[in-house]
Amino acid sequence: MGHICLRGATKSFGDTQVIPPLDLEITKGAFVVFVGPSGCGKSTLLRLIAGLEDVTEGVVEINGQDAKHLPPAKRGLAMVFQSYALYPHMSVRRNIAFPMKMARIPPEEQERRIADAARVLNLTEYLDRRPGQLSGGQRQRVAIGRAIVREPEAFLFDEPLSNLDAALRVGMRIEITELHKRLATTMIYVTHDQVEAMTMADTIVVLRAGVIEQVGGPLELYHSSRNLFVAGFIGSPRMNLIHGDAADRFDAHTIGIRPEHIDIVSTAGVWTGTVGIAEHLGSDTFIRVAIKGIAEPLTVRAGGDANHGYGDTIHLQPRMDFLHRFARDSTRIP
Amino acid sequence: MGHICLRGATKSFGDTQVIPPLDLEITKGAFVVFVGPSGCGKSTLLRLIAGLEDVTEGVVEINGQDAKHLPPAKRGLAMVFQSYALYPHMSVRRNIAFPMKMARIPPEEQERRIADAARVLNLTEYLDRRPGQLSGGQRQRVAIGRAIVREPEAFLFDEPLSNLDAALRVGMRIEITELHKRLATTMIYVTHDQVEAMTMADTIVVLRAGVIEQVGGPLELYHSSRNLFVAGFIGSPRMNLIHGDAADRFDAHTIGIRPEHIDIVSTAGVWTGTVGIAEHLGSDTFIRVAIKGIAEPLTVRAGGDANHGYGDTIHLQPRMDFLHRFARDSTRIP
Amino acid sequence: MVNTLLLVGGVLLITITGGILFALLLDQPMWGQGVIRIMAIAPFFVMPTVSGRVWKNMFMNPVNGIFGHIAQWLDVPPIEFFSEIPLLSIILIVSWQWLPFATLILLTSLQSLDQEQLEAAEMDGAGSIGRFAYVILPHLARAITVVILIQTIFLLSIFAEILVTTNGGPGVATTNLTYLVYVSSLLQFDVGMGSAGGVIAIILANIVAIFLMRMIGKNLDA
Amino acid sequence: MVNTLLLVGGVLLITITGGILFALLLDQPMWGQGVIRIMAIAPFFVMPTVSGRVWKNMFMNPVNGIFGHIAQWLDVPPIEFFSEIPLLSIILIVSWQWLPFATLILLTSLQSLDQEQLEAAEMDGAGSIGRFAYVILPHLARAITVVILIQTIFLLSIFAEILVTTNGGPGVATTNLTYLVYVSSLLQFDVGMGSAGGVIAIILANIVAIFLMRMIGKNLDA
Repeated sequence: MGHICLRGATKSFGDTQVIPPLDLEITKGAFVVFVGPSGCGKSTLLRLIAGLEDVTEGVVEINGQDAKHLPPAKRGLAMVFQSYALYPHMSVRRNIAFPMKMARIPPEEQERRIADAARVLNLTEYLDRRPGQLSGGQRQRVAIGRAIVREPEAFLFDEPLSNLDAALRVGMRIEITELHKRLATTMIYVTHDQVEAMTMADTIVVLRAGVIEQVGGPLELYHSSRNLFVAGFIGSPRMNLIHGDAADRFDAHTIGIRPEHIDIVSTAGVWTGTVGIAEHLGSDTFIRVAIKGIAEPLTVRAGGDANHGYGDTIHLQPRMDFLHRFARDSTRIP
Repeated sequence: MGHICLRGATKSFGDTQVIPPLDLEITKGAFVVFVGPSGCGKSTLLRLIAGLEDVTEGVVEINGQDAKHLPPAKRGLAMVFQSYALYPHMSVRRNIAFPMKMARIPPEEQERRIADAARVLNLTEYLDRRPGQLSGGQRQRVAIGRAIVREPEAFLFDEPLSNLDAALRVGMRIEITELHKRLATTMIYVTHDQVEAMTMADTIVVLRAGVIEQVGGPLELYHSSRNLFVAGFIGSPRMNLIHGDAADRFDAHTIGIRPEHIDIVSTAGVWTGTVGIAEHLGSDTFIRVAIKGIAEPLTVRAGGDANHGYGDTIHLQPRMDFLHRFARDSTRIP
Repeated sequence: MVNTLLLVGGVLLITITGGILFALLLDQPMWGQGVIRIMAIAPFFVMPTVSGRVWKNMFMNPVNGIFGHIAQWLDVPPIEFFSEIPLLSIILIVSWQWLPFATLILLTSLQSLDQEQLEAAEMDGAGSIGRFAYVILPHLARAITVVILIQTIFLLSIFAEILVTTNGGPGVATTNLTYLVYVSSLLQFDVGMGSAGGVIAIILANIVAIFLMRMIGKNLDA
Repeated sequence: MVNTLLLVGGVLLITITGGILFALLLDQPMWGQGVIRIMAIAPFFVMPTVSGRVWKNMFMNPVNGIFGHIAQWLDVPPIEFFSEIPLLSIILIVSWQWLPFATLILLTSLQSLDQEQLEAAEMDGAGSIGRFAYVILPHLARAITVVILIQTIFLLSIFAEILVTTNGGPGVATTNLTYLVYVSSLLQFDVGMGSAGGVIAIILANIVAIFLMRMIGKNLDA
């Protein structure tokens, strides 16, 4: 139930190979997030699993069965689209009922499931409205409701929060995570936002140009990024990446240190630099420090009460345990 | 130069008063951010200053002069619009030159200023392209370039970053801040994003329904929010707000405590609760803790290595110095 | 009046059904899409006079017309279209003229349909008929209304020409297109009745026009 | 041919200039906007026959027409429009018919103009003429091209009617609208020449149609 497996799956559009051969196993009940910059093939991968695109070569297995000749509706998967893809001329109730109507589920059972879904998603009072009369967050919930009532083997989410504003996004993120805890159904979630990936996933799959760069838990990716791409992609603000002499000192082509792993010390640390712009968030302060011999200014996270003036000289000490070293071919040096 | 002052300024559209009488003084060289939820009148306020809307009553003074009868072009202000508002049929060069052409500045001087602006904004190689051929970030820079060449008394920014993606936004934020440091010109910046407000502003003006809720520096707003609205709006994740018995104990109608000001302690603290969803960001972990007698679960910020299991019981201790107390009318109790 | 309703109704039925079919067909990705679309719209730009003549001589002429040849080949007596089934002939010709217009409007509407809705319906288990009935048709509803209104206005003005010229006399029932377009308009120079008929036609057309404008207005709001 | 070019050129000039003026006017917020817009579009739905008659009898009749009355009132000898300045009369009537179409297309285009661009130009110091020349006109360029192409096709089909019927004979130079619409179409039944003329007209119209479709295609891409 809800076990999905790709073996040597590839996808080409015409002559362009969007996804080179790719193996991936998604275990039952997992919350897997596909993350990567736009154009990395994450949505295509999701659509291969959904059956909205056919694999060019290789196999997609769902619960151990080759899904090659299964149409999307027979795969037992439910998808939540980025645009919500609600039917604008139907009421919320009829939108949610639509997949059940197609599956010829008896009306009483339909009613029961709609009532359940509406209660869970706080939609009960909106059931008779049209999607056009709802806010973005409510439409999102209707789309999730339409997915839930099918009682699928797995949920597929295609950047479901990207059309919501920042505050709502945090709320919906938690709602989806809680939904996963309650239903314990496999969920595959596509996003370009590494914060969503980190906060929601059991397992993150980082993609670039159709190739899996790393698969792992959020903290695994954060602490031992396999290469420069993953290191730069995961974490906010971005990891400071330092090339040249400063890196040579650590026997590496490039070293990386996250803003939260640099301490400001009173006496001479590893680096000495000049304070640039400081971003005061209240909870933290992010200070940009220009250092001689390092091209880009480093970003340093200090406490919310940090009070270094523009142009001051400060000393920085990276925490050595959290220093990342990368070789010339951009892979991690263990 | 660049000193802007509103006295009893109001704005009505038909019978609806969008901005009740409002006083505000913006000193020369300041970076002032108007922030508030959508529909709070922040853009209208900016347009009143720009002269794109006329004040219904009251006075807008620029450099001590009543600007009532000054058309927008004569106010010496330059505006950067949310949609960039570039002229699509003109090349980047002609876009930037347009205000100077209108002001009949000699061509050599135009060339010089265009070259300067293009160098500062990294646009030199794009000068002969059309806006349609540029990325979002580049268009944003062209819009800023068009504002810079006018050498205005003050810059007005109307949510300039809201059409950019998350990663670009952080970069442009810093570029604008650095521009302000270099030019030392008054800047007025409108946004709905409190992170932008906190990181960029010298002075933040928090608006709700056309009314100024609080004016102050970022840390002033963060540490001593004047009322519940400001407290909830500033800071991310949101401040935990607690009503009822738990608040009564502190002689307040509502107490507020930010996620970063709650410590997890090993022995009984002020509150005891059950761990809910934990969001692992690597740098930090945000844990939702359900507590008996408190309606909403509290959000607690723990270290990146926090490892509390779902359903565990933990003890919480708020830092008393950072506890916010609010009266029944939602104002701060000092 | 009955003739007019039959004419308008028949043409609407044919153009909308045909228009949806063609629009669906043209919406498929295919080779030489642009050329085919131009060919589909071309008849709309062929002038009524010319088209009447072409139909009369090339297709429906019992001796030399294509249908005549087909009938001969099938050994069936050829049909004297304009004298035996005049109204149907007119309906066919007018439909042929308006079909591209309907197709174009419906095609534009079809292209504005969110593909994710179709995919969602596919995931939800709707077959191609289900997708057509539940997603495509409701989406086209507004475009169909626009087509109906615009066509009604123009078809009414055909009616108006009859009214202005032959004043709805007994000749209408057997009127064929040649007679209608080339002859009838100039045999009767009854200016008074003609003007009165013209005014009625203007009023009728404008009532429909008001509905049309409201529709467009709503469309712009949404 | 010269007449045709004069006709097409004159009508285009009048409709586009007038269309831009009306579109700018109608784009202003005002009371009863909807009603005024409907009235502006109404003439487009008035049938050519009717409009020819209305113009002939109501406006341009030297004795009873409105222009005749105005001339009388001004004590100027009334102009025999259709016999003295036939081409100009036709241009005026056709322009009057097409003006609403041009207005509507240009108005739609105008409404899609980003208001912030206008405001930016205002902040940049452009007066109303500057804003029109540098922002509005370039924005309308595409819509103007579409109007020109569509009108050319339809105006050419007026030309085609002349060609099909009078075969471009010596009568064209002095043709007036009544003659053109009511009489000329049936005096000469030269089927061969008529068909040849019709084919040429179709080809001409379709060449323009191809440009039009390309334009629309580009428009959809952008």
